[in-house]
Amino acid sequence: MDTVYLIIVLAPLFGAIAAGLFGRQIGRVGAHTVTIFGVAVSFVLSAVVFYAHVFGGTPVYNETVYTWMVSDGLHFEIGFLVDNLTAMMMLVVTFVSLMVHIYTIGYMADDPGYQRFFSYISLFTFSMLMLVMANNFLQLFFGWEAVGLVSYLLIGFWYKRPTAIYANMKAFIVNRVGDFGFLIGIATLVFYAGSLNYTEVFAEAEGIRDATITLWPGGTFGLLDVALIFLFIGAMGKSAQVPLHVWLPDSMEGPTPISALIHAATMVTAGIFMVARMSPLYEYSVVALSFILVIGAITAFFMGLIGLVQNDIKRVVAYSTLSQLGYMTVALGASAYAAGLFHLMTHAFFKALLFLAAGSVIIAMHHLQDMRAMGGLRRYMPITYATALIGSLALIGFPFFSGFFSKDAIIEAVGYSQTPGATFAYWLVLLGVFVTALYTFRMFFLVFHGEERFDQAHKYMPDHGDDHHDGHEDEHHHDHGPLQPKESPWVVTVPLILLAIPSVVAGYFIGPMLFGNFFSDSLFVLEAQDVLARKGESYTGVLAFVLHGLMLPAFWLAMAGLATAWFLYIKRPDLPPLIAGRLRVGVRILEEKYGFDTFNDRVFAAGSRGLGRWLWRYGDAMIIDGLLVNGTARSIGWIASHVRGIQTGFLYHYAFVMIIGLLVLIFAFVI
Amino acid sequence: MFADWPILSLLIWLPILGGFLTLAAGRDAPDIAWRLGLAFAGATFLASLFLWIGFERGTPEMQFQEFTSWIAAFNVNYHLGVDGISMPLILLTTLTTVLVAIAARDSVKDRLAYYLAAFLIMQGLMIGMFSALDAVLFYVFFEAMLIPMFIVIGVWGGPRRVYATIKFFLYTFLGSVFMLIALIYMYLQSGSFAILDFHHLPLPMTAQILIFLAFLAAFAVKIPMFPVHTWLPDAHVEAPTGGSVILAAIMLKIGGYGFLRFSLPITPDAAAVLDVLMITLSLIAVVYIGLVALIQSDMKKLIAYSSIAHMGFVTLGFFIAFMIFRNTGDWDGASLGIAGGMVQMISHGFISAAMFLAVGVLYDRLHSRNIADYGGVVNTMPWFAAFFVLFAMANTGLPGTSGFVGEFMVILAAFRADFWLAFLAATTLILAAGYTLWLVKRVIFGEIGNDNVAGLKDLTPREFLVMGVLAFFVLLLGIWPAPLLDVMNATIDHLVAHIAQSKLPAL
Amino acid sequence: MNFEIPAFLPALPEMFVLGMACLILVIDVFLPDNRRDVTYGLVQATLVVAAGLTLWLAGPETQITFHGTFVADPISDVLKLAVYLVTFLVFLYARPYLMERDIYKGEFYVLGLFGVLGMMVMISAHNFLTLYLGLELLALVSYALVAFWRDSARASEAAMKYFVLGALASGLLLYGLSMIYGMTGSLDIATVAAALQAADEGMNVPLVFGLVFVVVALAFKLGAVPFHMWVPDVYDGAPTAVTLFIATAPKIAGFALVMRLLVEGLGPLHGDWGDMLMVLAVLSLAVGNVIAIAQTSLKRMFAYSTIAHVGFLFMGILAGTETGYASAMFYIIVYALTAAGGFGMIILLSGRGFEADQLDDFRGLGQRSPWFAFMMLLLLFSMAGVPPTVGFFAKLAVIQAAIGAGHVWLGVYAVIFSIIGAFYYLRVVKLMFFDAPPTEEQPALNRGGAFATALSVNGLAVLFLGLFPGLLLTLTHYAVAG
Amino acid sequence: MGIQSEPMITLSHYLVLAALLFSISVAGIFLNRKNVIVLLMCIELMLLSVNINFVAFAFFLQDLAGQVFVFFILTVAAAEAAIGLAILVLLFRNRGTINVQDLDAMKG
Amino acid sequence: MTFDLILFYVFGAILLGAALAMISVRNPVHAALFLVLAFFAAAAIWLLAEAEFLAIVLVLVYVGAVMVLFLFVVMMLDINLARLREGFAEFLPAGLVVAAAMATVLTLVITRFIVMDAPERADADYSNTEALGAVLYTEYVYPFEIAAVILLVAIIAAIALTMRRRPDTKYIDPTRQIRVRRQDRVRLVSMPSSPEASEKDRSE
Repeated sequence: MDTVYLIIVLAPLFGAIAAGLFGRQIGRVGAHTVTIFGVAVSFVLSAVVFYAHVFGGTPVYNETVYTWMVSDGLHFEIGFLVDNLTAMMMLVVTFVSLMVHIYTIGYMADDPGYQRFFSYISLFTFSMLMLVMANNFLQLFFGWEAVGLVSYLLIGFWYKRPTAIYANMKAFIVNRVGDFGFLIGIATLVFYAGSLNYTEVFAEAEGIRDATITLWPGGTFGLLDVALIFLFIGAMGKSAQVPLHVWLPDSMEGPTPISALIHAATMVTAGIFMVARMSPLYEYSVVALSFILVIGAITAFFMGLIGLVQNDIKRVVAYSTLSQLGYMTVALGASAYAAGLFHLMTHAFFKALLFLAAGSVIIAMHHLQDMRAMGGLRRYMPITYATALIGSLALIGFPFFSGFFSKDAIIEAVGYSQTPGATFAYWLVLLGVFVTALYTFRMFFLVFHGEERFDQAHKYMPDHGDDHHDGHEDEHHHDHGPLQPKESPWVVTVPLILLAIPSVVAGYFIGPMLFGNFFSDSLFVLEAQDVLARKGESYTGVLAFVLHGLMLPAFWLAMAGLATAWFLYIKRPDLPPLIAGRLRVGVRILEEKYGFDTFNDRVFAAGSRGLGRWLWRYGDAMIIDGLLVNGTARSIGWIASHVRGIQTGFLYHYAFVMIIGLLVLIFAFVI
Repeated sequence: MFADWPILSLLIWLPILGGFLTLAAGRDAPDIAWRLGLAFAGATFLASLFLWIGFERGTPEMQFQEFTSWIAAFNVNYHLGVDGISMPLILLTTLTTVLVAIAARDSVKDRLAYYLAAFLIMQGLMIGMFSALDAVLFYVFFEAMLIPMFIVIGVWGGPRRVYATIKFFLYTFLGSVFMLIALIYMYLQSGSFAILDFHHLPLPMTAQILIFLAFLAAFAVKIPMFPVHTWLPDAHVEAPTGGSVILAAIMLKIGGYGFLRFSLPITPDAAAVLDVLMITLSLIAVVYIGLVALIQSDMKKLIAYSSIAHMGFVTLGFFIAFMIFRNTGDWDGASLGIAGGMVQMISHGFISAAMFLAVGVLYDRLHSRNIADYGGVVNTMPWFAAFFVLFAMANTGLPGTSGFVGEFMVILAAFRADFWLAFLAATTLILAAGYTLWLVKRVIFGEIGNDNVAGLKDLTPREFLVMGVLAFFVLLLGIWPAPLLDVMNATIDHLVAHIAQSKLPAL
Repeated sequence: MNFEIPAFLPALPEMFVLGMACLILVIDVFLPDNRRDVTYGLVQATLVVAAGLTLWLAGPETQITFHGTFVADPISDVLKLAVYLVTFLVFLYARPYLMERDIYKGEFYVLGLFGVLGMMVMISAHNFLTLYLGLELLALVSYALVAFWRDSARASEAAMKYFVLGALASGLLLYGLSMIYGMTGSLDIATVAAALQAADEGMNVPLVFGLVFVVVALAFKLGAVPFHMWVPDVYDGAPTAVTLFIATAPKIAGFALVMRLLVEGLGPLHGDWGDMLMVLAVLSLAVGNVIAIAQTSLKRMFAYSTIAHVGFLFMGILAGTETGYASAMFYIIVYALTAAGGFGMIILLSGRGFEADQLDDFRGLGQRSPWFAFMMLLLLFSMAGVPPTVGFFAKLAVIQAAIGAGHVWLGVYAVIFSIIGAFYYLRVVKLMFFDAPPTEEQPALNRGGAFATALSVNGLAVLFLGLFPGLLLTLTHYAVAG
Repeated sequence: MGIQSEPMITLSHYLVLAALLFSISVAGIFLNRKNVIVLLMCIELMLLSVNINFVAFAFFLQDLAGQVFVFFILTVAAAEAAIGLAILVLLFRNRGTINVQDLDAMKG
Repeated sequence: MTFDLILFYVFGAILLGAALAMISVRNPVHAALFLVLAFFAAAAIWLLAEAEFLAIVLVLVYVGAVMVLFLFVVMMLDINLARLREGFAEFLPAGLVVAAAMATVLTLVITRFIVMDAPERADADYSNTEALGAVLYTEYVYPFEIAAVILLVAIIAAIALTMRRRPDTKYIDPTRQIRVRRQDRVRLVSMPSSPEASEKDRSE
């Protein structure tokens, strides 16, 4: 079996290397063929593995591939842990990745960095698989950072755009802040467990639940609390939780396929996956869970609010992603790991779908992303329209769509949860449902319905409109003359359709995944905290679940949001500007994204640069170099140039000095 | 099977001989000089592979020993030998010199024969220093290699080369003379200059502290530690590419090597007393220097500061051992830290060499090291950009590259000593990413910055080869560091066992 | 009166040199101006033969003859050989310099030979009287040589200063010797030492009183602070060929003086003179190294560096141990050899009407002549004490001796100042290698094959002795122990 | 030898005389700023004082070595004077002055 | 107070007085004469210490030879005495203090620590000259030879430094006349016919 796992991991890597190093030799077709083949192999084998584990009853696989190194008795290894959780993640990752690969053929059709792009996304697939299949912290961290690297490369894919290379740097550094915490968390666990291996660390969990760590005199904390909060800080970076979320909206500078793949479906969920994977540890730390719960709730609600005022189609989806990641996090905090993972899966499908649909729109609009210049697109691109509608309904949790099941489960689980902060979280996620529906359909209506506003395109064309694609200088035609949107080619629409299917049906797995024993090998929940079990007590089937859901406030809030959107953007499109005028302060806060970016720029970025400059100027240049080093040299030189004055050239002075010397010696030694 | 050959002597004297031959044969013929120099560097490298092959893993003993009386009057001997600490550093030296020799063809236009000769001689001296088991022999090599470096920076350096090179020389000289005093003192105590005898010399606390400080003066300057680091940015900025490479890749390691060979085993009790000082200075190097690196506008200066910060990890790894013992009561994690420091040194050897070579590639083309003079290099030099980004990522300690391994080990070990140590050390994740990526952003990415950049040519095959080799090792070490650790583990475990014993004389 | 004929054999080298000096003096008178090479050749041959004789007579035993006024022992053999060697180089280097200034005369070499004789007398002295006479012989020769370039106003001024101060120092020496003579009743070194051993407490004060004068005179001869003031001016003012002479071999003789007078004669007073030397060493190290930084003339810089080197020399001697004396001896021989090379380099660069004694004259030497620049580099690093040149081992040896005697702080002090010293040596290296040659025409660096060979051998010897310092170190240990 | 019944010339008499002479000559060396010749004379005076020391010691020790030393010092002093005067003449030729204050071409 | 002692004081006073006068008078001729006086006084004191031979030598050698040489040089050099009278006082206090300190220290040490009994007076038939002569050529033959060398060196040095050929003397060196060659005297110059040719010529 391990050969299969190796192939799953290495096939995309092989594709990445082939397309990356030999892209020029194998050409465009060669590049996408080899990478798609690689990912396809991975996908098929992942499906086989999934089947084998979920239905075939294959036992959990936990083996070492090779020993990375041994030092001080500590084994650093590379190995795989494959159970149902891993299998599900593998399937999701490879499936979405495959879709994105195919989609990319169309989306990047005339980009000169074609081969490079395929190389990157294949490399990403490899990294993500390494992450999810890890059986130890080392490899987890490796995958963790590797996906960050690819994300960095892909956000900055159009490296000529200043905003892109700013965004990718920002993404990397913000993620590094998370990784900083992550690494400390790992170090803490390794310190107490003496191993990097998951199972060995988990085995220690019960034993160290009462261990404490003293951070400062009087500041004694539960060891697990500290370790797990630091671990979660890593997840906050990767999964874009407040306040480390700031990179995700900016990451939309990358090409849309990777927004779908990395910044919606897979990479950003790594944090969710990680916490779920660590559930045997998190269960013992109510403090950490509570922390997670609160952070997740804040993210879920407040990031959704920002989505209301965005005009860039991708940014709306991006903020929606933030919000949905918040939901998943909330689920984790409520010990409803399965719900979080379930939402992760459904979200992967429908959010990838939405992103790719948005990408399709963007293609049609000739890389214009501002919704104020769109409208009425449903007539021009029916497939995109239909799939986008499916995605939107799934997102707002419309009954029978996948999002309905996962989101409902989360809300209810939070409702049951006894974790401190659960009530606060419950209200936020509940209100979040309304917000979600509002911004989702605001976007949907602005893009696909209403009057066509293509003539305003030039107003919203970004300055670098021509630079989206290198070598597009000859395609200046879209600058003049009205746009004529048309449906995207099949390589774009087929993935949309293929993604639309699970967006609808994935919700029906709720039974086994949430209330069955699908995750029983992977997740660990203390009896007292098992909110899903309590929810599961009343679970009798999908239909009943839906019917039950219809009576819950979440459903009605979603409907209310939908209706509001319809009213504001279809019925009375003149209203929104008026409302915005009334609520200027609120809108301003939302447009400023609560000031996180400004704060980071002014305090952290400028602050550390200022501190660095100060230290350099006064520490290095003035005190050490100026005063100590050159100062010493200068003063010796000064002394020398003055002391040489005693050598007057006059004989009698010389004789005098000699006699003085003689007398001094006599005084010193004789008398 | 190789144990009986005088392979270390060969490694020392072959390049020195080669240096003089190159000088003699190639004065007016750069081609001949280059081929000859490269041949000798290559031959030395190949010879050094025998060390790797013939090295017996799993024993802390000195291997490939050679022993001849040298100065009978002072009981000084020509005593060579390597263990798991010095052997990898020798290999790093031989490899780096080959790369420098290759790269020299493109970047050195003036007096190539002298340049190569200087590097070959320097190589021999550095290998001698790493393999010397006699303190005077060590000191001789330690000092002697200043001379070629002094000349390399002074002759082929930038506009402020004189200031930089004299600063470099005097700084290093200043540090080392104190070490000399300490060595003499120990000779007078033990009657021998054998380093291994020093390891077993009982010393009272005051003497230990003074000796430790003397060694600190020598090695802190070399490695360099805050606050005696300011020579390094100047030296790097002014040095020619090869000089920077050797300086960063090997000369800095001498300080680290010295700590392991002298400070720790000879004065463990003093080290235990002064470890807070060492750790503080290391952390200052990580944080303070990281911040300072952020705002540099000169590429080489930025990389130089980054080197200092990375070396902070080395010293941190070496000196947390005692704190671990104090705080946890056992020595678990001590060898992890020391091994981490060692790996960091080797890894930094590759990465910094690569970074400086990369800057050299740019400098050869535009004759500027100013970040502002670049921008959008990727547009004209895609291969170069790829390598540059790879090395930059390695510099930030990305897993999968060698830069990660050492940092990871040191942070893990630091955690055993104290939470806040690990915390502060781990800030390098953020700071290193900050300054390195900002460099990448400003130099590599973006629109083509100016006409000069527009006219850049991508890597020549030679440059490609050099970069490729370094990239290979950076990745190899990142993906599979086990072979390196296998070589070092026994020696480091032995070292930890050694420093765990007090050397205070019994009352 | 029982007079016995003394054994002449141990003094054969002295007699030979004296005879040859007189012979050459006569021959030279009859030589036409353009045959001066004959004189030169004869003088060098004399040195070579004298070396041969010394070697032939050398043995581990101590021979005292001429009624206790002369001694031949290993230390004298080694020092004499060093003097021959260094003087040989000096004469060789001086030749082109003298020729270009039309002072290539027999007198120079004859006087030089007499100077060598004076040094030999000092080295082999076993009586205060012989010691004094040898010293004066050397001193008078030196005064005369400094003034030898009769057309140089600077030279005569330097000679005058040298003469007056030198005479003052001689007076001090004599005053001190008279005190010691009065207290011990003898001029014979061995007898004095024995008397000192037996001396009672009451004699201590006048003895130390005399000792101060003696030490001051020695300090003057070697150029230790504060009795160094003549050194820069004389080095600077004298023709380079003469500077070369007085800066090298006489230092070896000066060391012999210290050995005979302080160690062998006044050894029991070591506690006192050791401390005095320490004071002088401390001052010399500081003043010499610091003022050298401010110099623009290479000759003056070397002068100050000499002062600093004397500080190191004293460090070895004041240790008062056999190792200390051996290391001091090693130091002084190495220094003489290195200094000879250094001044030889100045001559190499000089030309007719061009002195090349300024630092700036060395600019760009690395480009004009890489080989000689390399030689100069070796010499300078040796002076600075950077391995692998022999200068390092010289410093190592004396510092070790000082530390061995318990003066750790002195070792630290010395190395700190040696760093300051390194700075000005490096500055010369910097000028040679990092600066472009001066634009104006420079004299060709062609001084003939012998000159080039000798200078190269000189430079390489500094390296070779650094790689194999054991040879010379063993020799000095053997000499001191014997 | 018993107690001296009447004052005689003691060793101290000679030595003190010599010491005073020595001091005078030293003072002469650094007080004289005009004429080099006087410097040479001061040196002669200094040697004279040393000679008095030796003679006195020789007398009181009843040892001829001191007198022999004096003999040689006189010889050397004569030779020294010759060379000193030769240098003086040379200096005068080159500089046209023997003023001590003018001898400062080299300093620093 | 013995007669010896009175003589000692008298000559000692003359000696010191002459020495002081020597260093303070401005005319070097006077200084030289005071020095002569000092030597005479010293010779007298030496006689008191039974160094008859040396006393005579002092007078003969110093007064007879060395001092005459001094006077000779003083007069030969024709020094501007007026200039030499300038400033003396500014350095005087410090100088005097040091000199006085030195005299005090020396005297203190001597009087306090050095005491020896007076020796027996020598017999009337004791010949100081004979006694010296007996050791000079036997025990001290080696120093004696060296002293001879020193005198030789002094001669050589004095001649080498001061003897010089008058620059206006015309003299002929026959050996050089004989060895002269044709090309030393005549240089054949080919006069070019055109400027280009001359250029070419020069470059050759």
